[in-house]
Amino acid sequence: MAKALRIKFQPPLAITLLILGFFVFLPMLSAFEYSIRTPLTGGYGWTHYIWAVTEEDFLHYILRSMWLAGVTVLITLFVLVPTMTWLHLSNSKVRGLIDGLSLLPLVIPVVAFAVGAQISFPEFVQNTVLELPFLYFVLALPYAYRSLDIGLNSIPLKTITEAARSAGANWLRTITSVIIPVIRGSVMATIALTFALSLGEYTLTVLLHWDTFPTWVTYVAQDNILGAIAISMMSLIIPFLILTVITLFVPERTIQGRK
Amino acid sequence: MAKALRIKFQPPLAITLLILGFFVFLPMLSAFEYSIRTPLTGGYGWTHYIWAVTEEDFLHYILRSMWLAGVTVLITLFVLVPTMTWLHLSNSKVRGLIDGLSLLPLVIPVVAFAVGAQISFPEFVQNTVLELPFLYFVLALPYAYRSLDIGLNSIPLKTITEAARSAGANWLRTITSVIIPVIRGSVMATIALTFALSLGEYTLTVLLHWDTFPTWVTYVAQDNILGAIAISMMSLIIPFLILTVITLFVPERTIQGRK
Amino acid sequence: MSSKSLSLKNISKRFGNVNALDNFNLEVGVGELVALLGPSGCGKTTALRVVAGLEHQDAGTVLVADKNISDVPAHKRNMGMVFQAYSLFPNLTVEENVAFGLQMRKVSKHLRLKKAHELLDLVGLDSQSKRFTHQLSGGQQQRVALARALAFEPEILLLDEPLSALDAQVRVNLREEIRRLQISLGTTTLFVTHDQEEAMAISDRVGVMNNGVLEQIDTPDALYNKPASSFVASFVGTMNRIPAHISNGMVEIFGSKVVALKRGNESGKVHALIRPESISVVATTTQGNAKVLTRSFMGASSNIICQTADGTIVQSLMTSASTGDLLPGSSVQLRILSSEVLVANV
Amino acid sequence: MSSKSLSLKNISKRFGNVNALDNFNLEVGVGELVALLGPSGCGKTTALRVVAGLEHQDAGTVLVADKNISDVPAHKRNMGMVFQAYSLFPNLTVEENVAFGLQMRKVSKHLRLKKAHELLDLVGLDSQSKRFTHQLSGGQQQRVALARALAFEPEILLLDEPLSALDAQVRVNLREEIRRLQISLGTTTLFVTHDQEEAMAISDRVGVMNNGVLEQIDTPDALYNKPASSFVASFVGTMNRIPAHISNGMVEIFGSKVVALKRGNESGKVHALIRPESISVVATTTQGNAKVLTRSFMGASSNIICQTADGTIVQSLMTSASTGDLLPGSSVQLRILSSEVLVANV
Repeated sequence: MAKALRIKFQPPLAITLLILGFFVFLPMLSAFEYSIRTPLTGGYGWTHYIWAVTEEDFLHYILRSMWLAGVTVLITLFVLVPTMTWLHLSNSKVRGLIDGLSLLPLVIPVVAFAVGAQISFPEFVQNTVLELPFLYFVLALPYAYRSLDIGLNSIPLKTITEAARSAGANWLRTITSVIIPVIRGSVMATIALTFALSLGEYTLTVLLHWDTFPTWVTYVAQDNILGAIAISMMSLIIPFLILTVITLFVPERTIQGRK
Repeated sequence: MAKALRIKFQPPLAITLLILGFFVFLPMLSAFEYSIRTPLTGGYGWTHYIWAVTEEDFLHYILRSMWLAGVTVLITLFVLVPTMTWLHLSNSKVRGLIDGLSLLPLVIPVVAFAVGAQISFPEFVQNTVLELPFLYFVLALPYAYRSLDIGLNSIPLKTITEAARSAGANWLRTITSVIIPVIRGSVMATIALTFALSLGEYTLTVLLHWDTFPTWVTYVAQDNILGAIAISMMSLIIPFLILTVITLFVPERTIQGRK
Repeated sequence: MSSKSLSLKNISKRFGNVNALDNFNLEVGVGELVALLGPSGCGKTTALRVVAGLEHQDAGTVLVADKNISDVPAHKRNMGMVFQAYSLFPNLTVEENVAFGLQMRKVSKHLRLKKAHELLDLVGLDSQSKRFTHQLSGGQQQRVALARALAFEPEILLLDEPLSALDAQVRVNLREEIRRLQISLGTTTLFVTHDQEEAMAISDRVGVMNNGVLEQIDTPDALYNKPASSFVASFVGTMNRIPAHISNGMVEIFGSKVVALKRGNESGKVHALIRPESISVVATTTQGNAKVLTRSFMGASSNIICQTADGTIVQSLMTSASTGDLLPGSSVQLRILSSEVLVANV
Repeated sequence: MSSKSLSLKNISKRFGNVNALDNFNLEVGVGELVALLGPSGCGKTTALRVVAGLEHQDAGTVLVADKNISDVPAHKRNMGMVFQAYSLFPNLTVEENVAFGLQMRKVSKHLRLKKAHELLDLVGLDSQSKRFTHQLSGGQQQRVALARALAFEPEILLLDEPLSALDAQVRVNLREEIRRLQISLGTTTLFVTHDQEEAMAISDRVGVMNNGVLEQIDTPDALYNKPASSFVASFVGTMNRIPAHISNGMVEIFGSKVVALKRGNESGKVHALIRPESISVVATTTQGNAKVLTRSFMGASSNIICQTADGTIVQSLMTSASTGDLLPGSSVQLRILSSEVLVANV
């Protein structure tokens, strides 16, 4: 049944857009406007932005945060995709348990988590910055897990897996050539969520005495709040590009297509 | 087809539990163990816990954070449930857009967001602590939205709504007596996520110069790290109770029940 | 009972560029079961949804017992509706589902549960009343949906392909049950389906729809034996379309000349429309006029699919006893059993 | 073609406390189409999945052309499988889906697309080869699934209720098409279904299963006319079960005495098993022995459901021409048309 294509005025939609506008876009635009003010001349200018990009730490920290985020994404995919595929296929009783456990990082205060890590992790783990991606993976777990769960629930996973196997695909090829492409949207969302969270993580990083992009921005903000806003604005471009990617690869709805 | 009930040893499951164990439980337990040490006598004791509960600020701040979190939950449900029901029923083109917009708060740096809010919000909004629940709502939006989305996608919403209406239910009753009970699991998850996030929010609160439970804990931690851990541990009980509630009302899978 | 007559007058409804209903008219008498039959997209579901108030027509009026209800919202129309599937409320038990409509009408708990049990008894599910709906089979779920739709004594019962998600056997049983219940309660019923066998089996009258208009509405026998158009002839029951040539009002089929029943200005090359039961297949040792492709055993009768020398596929329905020697690949002689055939333009 | 024979020897498989297969044996000859038919939970799907290697039996061996393949993993078994529904890869086009098996076998792109088009042509979908699967109807999707299963020239074709999610009309057309294709390619085929009409219509032999064992395996005609047990008699085709009394090898039904065909030690009160086509219904002006409940028009024939004075529901199948005066509620005389009936214990 075709639906009218015209977008009519709809109260619930208007409310949502209004709330988003007031609480999201308005602050964003104000912050941007504020960051390009030049109080001396009374007009606008790119002073703070030029300062930020010429600051050599900018590139150093953003690159560092990006490769840490990249490693987190890889850990997340390598651990979660096969495990969750297995959990969904097995129909095992433990799935409910794991579903619940995956929410744990959401309710654990980061302070307790950081102190605990400092006490309990062996020296060689704490000596390398690679400790961070594993901890970021845990922090992102609730979101990454949910997002993959949506994807795996929205497809007839068992039938598709069995179809691939009976057509001659082994387990590795079934996962790489069939399952991942089929839940592409979910996988992209997982990548974006994990990457964005890792890129922006502040509290845990500071408590464990590491320096990344967000800690550097906070450090800059102490002396130069306008410079910090300019840096934040520019760093926004990166997750924004990722967001665009997600929106292009919109998650599949159920394949059956209910009426 | 029945499945064997025995839980066999399964490598993917073992890996997941191992990683969760090492990165979640080990830090948690260590932090707890650390907080009950009594360095003077060399044994264990509840000193810091007793200190925390006798501290009168403890109750003050935790109650304040809880009612703010409660208001955030109410705002979230009142805004999202009808809006998202409408979006799902209408099959409107804007749904994809709103899906994307709902992810925005995830990628906006909280610094920029806080500064922008300070600049752009009218005085009367900034003068009341009720500004926080609205901002928490925005921060929780990506998770609350996803969680309700799962619920609404997992049921034949259109048919159920039409069945309710043709049986004599008006829109209000359709939402309150049919839709919310049917996606109970999703609603509970949304409540838990929003509540936990609001209860733990630190950065935005500090930047807007409000005091809540997390800012107080951080303040305490400056002088008395063991006291702060003890407080965190106790505050954990609250979200943990909520988590138990979610797990009891496990989200419904698809009603059709694929084979 | 509170059953009423239903009439739709000059209903039109467009979705974007598609005319779902085009000046559509329909009358359903008190206690009558009328089916709307047609391919998907023919507008039959739209017609039903307009009656239910779930879609609003662009033009035209809906009358129940001569009262115009065009502007009454869905939840005040007092019509029981059964959906394709999965319309039960999964958070309620079977009896609570059935009592839902009465609860919305503020009937007391005692009375509505009493009524629910009465209806569950009618559909043979009283023993399941405390269960949740996901514990029931598809057929049982649709029985509960039927009980729910009837519990508040609706003026009209609307059935929107209620059987299409069910297995063949359950489908046949449930349709018989729906019909028995409908006859005994006397509820005026509008039944939408794309399955001609289903429509023919349980309806008083069947309306065949195509592109938003009613092509023909008549009793099942009349539709089958006197189709008003080539579309109806092909859509209702199985129909062979065999290329033939018409001359002097006669067509030659499988070597016999038979009278052509013309609908319009059919002439020259035409298709002869012949029911499978009007064609006999006999094995020959000599060169026949066709070859058997498959033989399907259907119990009392068997379905033989043959291919003639010119490639036409011909289907025949015969008693199983007479088809024992018709193996795939064997040479056969086709014959036409009727003395008149409908023809249609190629 | 590379078609092979299949045999299952003494297969057992338990799930928890349920014996899905209990010392199960089956032989399928080269090029034969055998259907496994039974109610849900009878073990038929488990048998098919054991053959596919998707389930591993607890005991017994699976032989393909006398080679033991019990321990070969699923992806190396070279069996084409068609699932109930939704098994196509939604990220691939139609031709890529069909070519998938060949891609896994490292066939060059050119050759595998050529083969894919060959098969799409056979199932009449070559024009759709560049589309994505969600753009196809349910019937088209199952045709693509069939093409995909046949593209790598499997030794055995396994069909797991491939038609059950389809509409009635499409189901009938597609089953005929599967049979025609299977005959022309000569592929050994195991077909699992719970729909007896489907099994009977296209199989060389049908195995009726119950509780993990094969109750009877035989041609459709033999199953229908000489059922080995009361279970088979009731499961295959429609069967009236009419209470009767047996004495001296005769039972009295509707006033006539007929010979009782006994299977075991039936005696005293029994059920007479009578096919609908063996019962005639005639309208009477005087007091008949039954009343008409519903009459379903089915085209050439009509189905009459009656209720006798003692409450037994009796179904009769007659030519539509002879049922014109059998309206619901009218008084009728039932008669049995056969001189022998099967009987079963009550």
